[in-house]
Amino acid sequence: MTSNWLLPALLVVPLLASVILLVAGRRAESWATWFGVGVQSVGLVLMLGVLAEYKRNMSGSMQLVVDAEWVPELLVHFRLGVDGISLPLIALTSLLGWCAAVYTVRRVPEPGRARALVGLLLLLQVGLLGTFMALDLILFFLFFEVVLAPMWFLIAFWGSGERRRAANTFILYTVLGSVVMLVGFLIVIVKTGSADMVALANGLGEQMSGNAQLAAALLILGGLAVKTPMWPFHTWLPDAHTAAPTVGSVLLAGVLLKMGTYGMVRIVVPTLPDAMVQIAPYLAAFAVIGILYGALASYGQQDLKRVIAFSSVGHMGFVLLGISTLSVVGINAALFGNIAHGIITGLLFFVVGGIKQRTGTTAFASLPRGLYASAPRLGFLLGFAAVASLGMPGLAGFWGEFLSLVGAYHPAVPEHLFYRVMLVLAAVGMVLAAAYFLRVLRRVGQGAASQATMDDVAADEWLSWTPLIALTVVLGLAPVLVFQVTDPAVRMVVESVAGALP
Amino acid sequence: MTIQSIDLMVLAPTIVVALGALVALIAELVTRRGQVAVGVGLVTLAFAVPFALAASGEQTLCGAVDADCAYVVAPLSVALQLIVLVSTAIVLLMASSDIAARRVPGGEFVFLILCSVSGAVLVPATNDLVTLIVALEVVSLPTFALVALRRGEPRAAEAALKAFIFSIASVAVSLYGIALLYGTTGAVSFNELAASTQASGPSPLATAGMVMLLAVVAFKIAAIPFHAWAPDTYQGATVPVAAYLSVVSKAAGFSALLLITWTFSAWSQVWAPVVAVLAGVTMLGGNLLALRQRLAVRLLAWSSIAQAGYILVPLAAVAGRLEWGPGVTNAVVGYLVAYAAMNLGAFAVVAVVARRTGAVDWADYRGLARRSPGLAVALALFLASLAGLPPGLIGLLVKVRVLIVPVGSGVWWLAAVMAVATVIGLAYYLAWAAQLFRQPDSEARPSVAEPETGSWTSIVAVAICLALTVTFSIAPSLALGLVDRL
Amino acid sequence: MTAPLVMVVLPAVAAVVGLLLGGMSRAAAATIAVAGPLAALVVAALLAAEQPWDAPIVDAGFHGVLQPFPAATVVDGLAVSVALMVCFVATLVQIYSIGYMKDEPRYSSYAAFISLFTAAMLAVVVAGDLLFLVVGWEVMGLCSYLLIGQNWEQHEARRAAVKAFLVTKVGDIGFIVGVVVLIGTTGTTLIPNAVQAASSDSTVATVASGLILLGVLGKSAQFPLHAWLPDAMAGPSPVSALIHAATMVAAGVYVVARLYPMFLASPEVLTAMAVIACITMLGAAVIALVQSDMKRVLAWSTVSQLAYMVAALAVGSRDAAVFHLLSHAFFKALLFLAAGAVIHAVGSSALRDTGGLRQSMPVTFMTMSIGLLALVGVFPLSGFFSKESVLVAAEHAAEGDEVVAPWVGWLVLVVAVVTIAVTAAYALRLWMLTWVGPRRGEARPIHETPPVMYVPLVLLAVPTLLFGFTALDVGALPTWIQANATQPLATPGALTPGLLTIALSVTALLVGVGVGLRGRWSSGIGDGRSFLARGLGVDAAYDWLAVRPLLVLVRWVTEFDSGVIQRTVSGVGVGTVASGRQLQRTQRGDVQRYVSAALTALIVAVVITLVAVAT
Amino acid sequence: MSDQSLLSPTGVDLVFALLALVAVASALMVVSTTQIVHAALWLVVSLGAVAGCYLVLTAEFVAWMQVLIYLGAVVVLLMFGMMLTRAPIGPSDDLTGTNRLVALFAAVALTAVLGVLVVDAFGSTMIDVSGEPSSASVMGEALFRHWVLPFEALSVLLLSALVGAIALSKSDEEA
Amino acid sequence: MHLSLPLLLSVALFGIGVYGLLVRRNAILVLMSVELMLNGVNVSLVAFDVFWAEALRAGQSLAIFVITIAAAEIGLGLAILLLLYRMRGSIAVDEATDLREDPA
Repeated sequence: MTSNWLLPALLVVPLLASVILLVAGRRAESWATWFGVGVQSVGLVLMLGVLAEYKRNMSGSMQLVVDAEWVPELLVHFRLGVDGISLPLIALTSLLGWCAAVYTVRRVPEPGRARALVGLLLLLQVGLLGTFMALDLILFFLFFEVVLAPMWFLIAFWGSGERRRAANTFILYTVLGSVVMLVGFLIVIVKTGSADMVALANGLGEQMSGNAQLAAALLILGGLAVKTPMWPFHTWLPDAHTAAPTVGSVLLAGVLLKMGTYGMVRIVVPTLPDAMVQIAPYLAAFAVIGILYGALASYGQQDLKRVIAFSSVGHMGFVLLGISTLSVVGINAALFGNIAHGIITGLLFFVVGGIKQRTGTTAFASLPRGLYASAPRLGFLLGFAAVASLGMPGLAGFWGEFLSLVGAYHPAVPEHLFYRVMLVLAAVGMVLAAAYFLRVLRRVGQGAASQATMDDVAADEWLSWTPLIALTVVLGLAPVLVFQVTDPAVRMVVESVAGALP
Repeated sequence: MTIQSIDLMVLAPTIVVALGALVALIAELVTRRGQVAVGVGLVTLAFAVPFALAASGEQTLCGAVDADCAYVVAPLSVALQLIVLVSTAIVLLMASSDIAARRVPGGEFVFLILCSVSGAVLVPATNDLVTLIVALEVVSLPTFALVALRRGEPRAAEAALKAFIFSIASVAVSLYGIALLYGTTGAVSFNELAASTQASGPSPLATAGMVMLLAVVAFKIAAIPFHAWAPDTYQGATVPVAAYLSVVSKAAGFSALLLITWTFSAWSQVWAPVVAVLAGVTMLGGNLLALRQRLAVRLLAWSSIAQAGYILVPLAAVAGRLEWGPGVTNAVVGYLVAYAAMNLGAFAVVAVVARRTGAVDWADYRGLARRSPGLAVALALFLASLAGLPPGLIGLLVKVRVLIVPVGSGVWWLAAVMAVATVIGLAYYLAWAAQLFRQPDSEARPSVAEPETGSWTSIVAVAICLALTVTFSIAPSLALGLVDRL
Repeated sequence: MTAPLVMVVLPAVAAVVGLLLGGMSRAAAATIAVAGPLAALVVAALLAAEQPWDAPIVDAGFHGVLQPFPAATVVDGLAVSVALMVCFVATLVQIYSIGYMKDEPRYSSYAAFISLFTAAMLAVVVAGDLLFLVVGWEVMGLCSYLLIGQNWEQHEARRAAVKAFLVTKVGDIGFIVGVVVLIGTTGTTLIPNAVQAASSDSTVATVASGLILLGVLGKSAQFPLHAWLPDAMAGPSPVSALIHAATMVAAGVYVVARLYPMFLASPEVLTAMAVIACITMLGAAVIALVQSDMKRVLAWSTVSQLAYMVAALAVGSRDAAVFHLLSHAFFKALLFLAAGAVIHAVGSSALRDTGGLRQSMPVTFMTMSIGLLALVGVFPLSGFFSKESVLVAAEHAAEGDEVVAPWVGWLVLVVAVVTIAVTAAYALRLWMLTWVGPRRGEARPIHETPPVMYVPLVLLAVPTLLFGFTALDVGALPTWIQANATQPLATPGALTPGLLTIALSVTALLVGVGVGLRGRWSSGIGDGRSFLARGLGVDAAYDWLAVRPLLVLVRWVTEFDSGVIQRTVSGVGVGTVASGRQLQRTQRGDVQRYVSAALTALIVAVVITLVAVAT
Repeated sequence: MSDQSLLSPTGVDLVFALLALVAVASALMVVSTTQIVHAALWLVVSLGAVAGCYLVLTAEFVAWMQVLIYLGAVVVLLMFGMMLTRAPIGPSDDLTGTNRLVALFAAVALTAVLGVLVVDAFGSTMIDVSGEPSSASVMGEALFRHWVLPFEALSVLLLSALVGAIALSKSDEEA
Repeated sequence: MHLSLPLLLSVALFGIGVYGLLVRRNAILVLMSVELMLNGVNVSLVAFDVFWAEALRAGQSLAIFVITIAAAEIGLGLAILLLLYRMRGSIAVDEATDLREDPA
């Protein structure tokens, strides 16, 4: 095929751009942000190219595959491809990257240094896109790690509050997770002699013995669980969010967390189905604990960003619940939940960032009341995003959660009764989610305005947020836009599990 | 009395280096210019490289007939020789500035370092315990003089003394080990020893000898608990010498370890657990102690202790279901290659910075990205590589390569320790990297010295390391597959 | 796009436009606001005129859960009749609001939310797909939150809005899980198919309808999830009229009606419904008797009247329930709007501030009187007929003609009749305190409301007066309601009053009026703090059973998170650094100690290796 | 060689044991005396006794090397070192550091472990010391026939030690 | 003669050397102790050489090398400790602790 250059180009363009910024020196400070927008726009165009070349009717199989031997000593191939599971995430990444770039043009967080900021964002983009494209375990791991340093810099240098501590916790915790994951990968590679994710998914992985599968699956899941983050491995997230600059939070919540759940669907479920069937109920239990815990903890937080961070724990709990069902509906729901959470929480963090920029704080104790009055449009967007996040039907947040429940009613694993209990508890979690978001709105949005007026949403903010707002509504009304892409691929994944079921 | 017939071409790298040492010493005496000695040294090393590469397949000093010959080159030894030669060249470039500034006497410096290198080139090709231990001494002894050769640093003598005492103690222990092994097997040549070990299991006395033999290796690679000299000595020595100790001297140590473990591979139940514990303790301890270091060189010292722990891991994994073989050696050599590039790079940057500003403390690196963006970016890359974090891809990949060995052989605890150690390590590398990019202190101390003549050679050293690290990151096979390519 | 969908989309578009163009002129906003529901009304009318319809289900062709937007719709008598009512009331509410919210700065968002609300309700009404139903159901909950909290500067409004949302959400746990069960067991999301499949299996029917009933209790404000509704009076009066008469509370009843075959397959659930309805019916009426606020009287009255509908459903008569739903929608909307007019004029909704307004507000007086008469059930107003139909249904059940046990029928019958007496009493009390007697409260000139407000009252009074007669034509309304139904239910004719029930209700009514006339109501107004006035302590129960335990949980979790999980993680970090510091103490600079340590370790290694190799 | 018990000493054994006793006793004095100069003298005694042992063991060449290099060079060097560092002539109390217990433990443990192992392995092994002593010519042949490489390497070592020592001793004067 | 006799001598010398190495404060005494250790090694080497009596004479050859190494080490060692003496005015090994960890 002639369009195979698209995926490498998606990686190379931001990489080259960040190198250009690196060597450009101080004179780049003035044009760096615009350069960033340009590069991200090119990325978006390339992404559209991928979407155009992508054959929806073949969503179950890898497309636009690139394969070149890279490090034969480690069996590493530079192998990229896209299918129904990864395409939505790649698109989401490109989009959020663009939004962040646009947002950055006029809003470089303290202490400036736009060149470095944009360069890091572009590098981050490389890692994120690469993770979703990689079809080789080691390559996946490498891209997984590429993300860390830029995010660490973002938090440690452009963050606020206890940013260093938060950045260090973030990177050390997640690196611990990814090293654990790596050990799992190495078990798979050693036992099967292959790092090819497609071959592994198509039956090679199943040839491993039961114990090896279980060990590998536990390790890989453990590593991915930190990234997701799954309760009780979530501690790094609230701190990181609280400290991170707006674009950092947006990308962290919007895309970074998805690498964990994506890895589960992409690697663990199809490669290690026997183990996955054994682990699934425990995963479900952790997921539901996460849902309830995230909601309760959110309610108890005294900082807007921490509330949203804990809400992410809850939302990712729904995604995990969907995965743990190992059913077509459940995994589709999980993938949809990934996208929806990315869009909505991205938007939430943008809005909260806007609030922070205007008021200088996100702590309830010092936030002025009455945002609805002082900045009605900003207030509206906060309300909109919160409502979308609490799972309002008709907006994107609903489908992932609801269909996770549907999936949990008929899990592919035999523990039906257990899953139904989990289902009810998860539904309780949905109500709790409403409670803490209403608390936020009541505290921040409503009430007599203690500050007469505030700058309302500016044009550049509208520009960078509108795609997210629009997608929240569009995907809420037509979830099929995602499902038609994910479903065939999910069916392939579930098929590989089917053989492992008792 | 017939003198042993020898194939001098095979021995050429060692001879070239040893002769070069003399030439350098004389050249400095004649010209009274230290830089000339450096030039001679560089030329010597450049000459030695093609000689080293010329050896194809397995060759012995005595012609192919004598398997017990004292000197045998194989691709593995060539790879190790290359590491030594190239690394030394980079060290010389770094030292050139010191010599130009007359901080160290040029002729003696180059002479001593080349003497040491001639030993280091010899070590991987030795074929019996006698030659091995002598060669190791040739590596060590000049380095103590090098450490002490630092004018205007009152602690240099102390630094040298510590290394010296530690060294002779461990050499004595190893010699005793050799004596015991010789006494129990009647052999010193590796082939005979290997045959003897395959024929019978280890007797208690041989077991003791085996473990004691490892002492000198543990000292050379500064594995815990034979490490304690390293931080003190590195700190007291000039930066290039510290770099030499941490890379070339270590490479010699690992060469010896590879030979020993190969020879005694049938007795892996004796040495593998010891090496495994050594590896685990070294990784953890090195990283833990590095956590709170605030002096650049000292931090790098602890870091290189920890790195040595990683390099031990593949050999340690022979404790599990694994035979000694290319799967192990390639991992070790691959890591050594990458380690040489990134560690020398870090030292080179430290050397440049120390020379420009007199900075030794961490705090002095604050805002380096402002003052010298190139250096800062290079150091950040080296640190990332040492930490195993992209963009230091090669550092990450060699760690993966190393980690795969215990995973494959089922030594789980070692894999777990390595995982934890890597995370701890990340903390201090990152913390240092963060310093580089922070805003300079408002009350920044005035730079002590202006750029000096000759400091460009250190910059060249940085550039070479940077180029190597980047190249390896793009084409990791160059490092990981080095042995297979020779 | 099909007609039912258009009906949903039109007000939704009006809402979106209203929100997007938030800064437009008031007139434009009002135009858009009225245009939305009005257009929907036209569509509904056209649809009604088309009867008989082709297919009951307008299907998008997808039945799985991963479909495009699940927009299958039903077109049958039930849907179209309720839709007509909703559009009619919504249009009038929008018109009324133009006057009522004249000084409201956030009028355009207010009107947009009302439009969105209408759209959501219409979605529930025409939904032929469970997912579509869920969407409408939940969006309605959201809109009620937004509208109740319209005056979010006031603490009361904020509290009430959150309470309304959360209490109904609690019910929605059941609703959502019920829908999941329904989808999960039947494998389809199409309502008729799912209902048919579920009703053939009594276990599934019981589980699913029991769970969905929870949602219904929340939305329709039935015991014990009713407490949000009286508080919701913090919203503007037109909102009360819309939410608490025609739409949201009706949605619960409507959904049961929509899924009725499934409920019929589970007598247990019906019995539970009946008991709940009886408790709610009488309890709410009694509470209404002691309220000191005009709107709260009406709110409790709504709770009580909704219980009639639920009771009708419980005793097997969907048609009676729908009949009462429609007639109640008219007269209750009328009452709320009239109350709004009074508040508009008086400036307060407290009964202590009203009295003797008869002369100053003649139109409001007349229309509100008609509404109250209908509420009480005076012949020939619509309330009489619809309430009679409920009694008749209960009588049927008592005779053992329905799926529920006869005692259930008796229970409903007795309680309903008693409630009629109480209803008469509180209605009379409200009427007297508002219109008769001396004027209380601050002296200010009282004027009739402008036409834009009283015309809707008049328009609502018409169906209040006349709608009941549809029941006289034997079978007309039931036939209409059941037209095109996928599963025909009761025999036509059941909605006509019976002799026994007329006798009972008239007696009860007279008793009630008697009590009402003898009461010395004006003395006790204003304390409103008795146990009864506080709604029988349900709020306290919520507080003790749900809110406090939850807050305790929140505290536990928060403390656990910072005290255990976070501390563990940071403890590991601190411990690591500390152990590094401890290890530093081994490095004191004395080379002899260094070598000692190394050699000691070596000896230990030798010994251990010897032991290990030997064994 | 016939296996004989340790407790049935031969004449050679007795000679060797006497020499060994002298060597060990004077070695003990080396590490325990309070006078530095005495230590050097005791070292001479000890090394001389060891040289005697070599002779008993028929290692003639090694014995001569021992005498030449150790007694002739090393001890003299050490004496010079003492002079240059102004070592006190009389007894001094601070020659032994605070590390005594650990040192004692390490030394005793090492000696015990190795001693037990040695006796365990070779307790009843006899060696033949009646043969031709390995004279300079024998050793020279071995060295130059087979050990050329380490021999040459040693020359590098000696040279570097020499140059290093010179460089160190002049290093500060030039600075 | 008994092989164990020279071996025990070797062990004893080595052990005594270790003790001196670890305990002697004066650097010259430390060097002397090292000589004792190396002599211990050499006694073993020579004894084993006699025991095996192989053609290469590896044991005695190594013993000679060890003697040479010892000489070189002493030479350089003295140079270092003289330097130390010039710098610090003392050659007490346990006082040379300027380079150390500083646990704050």
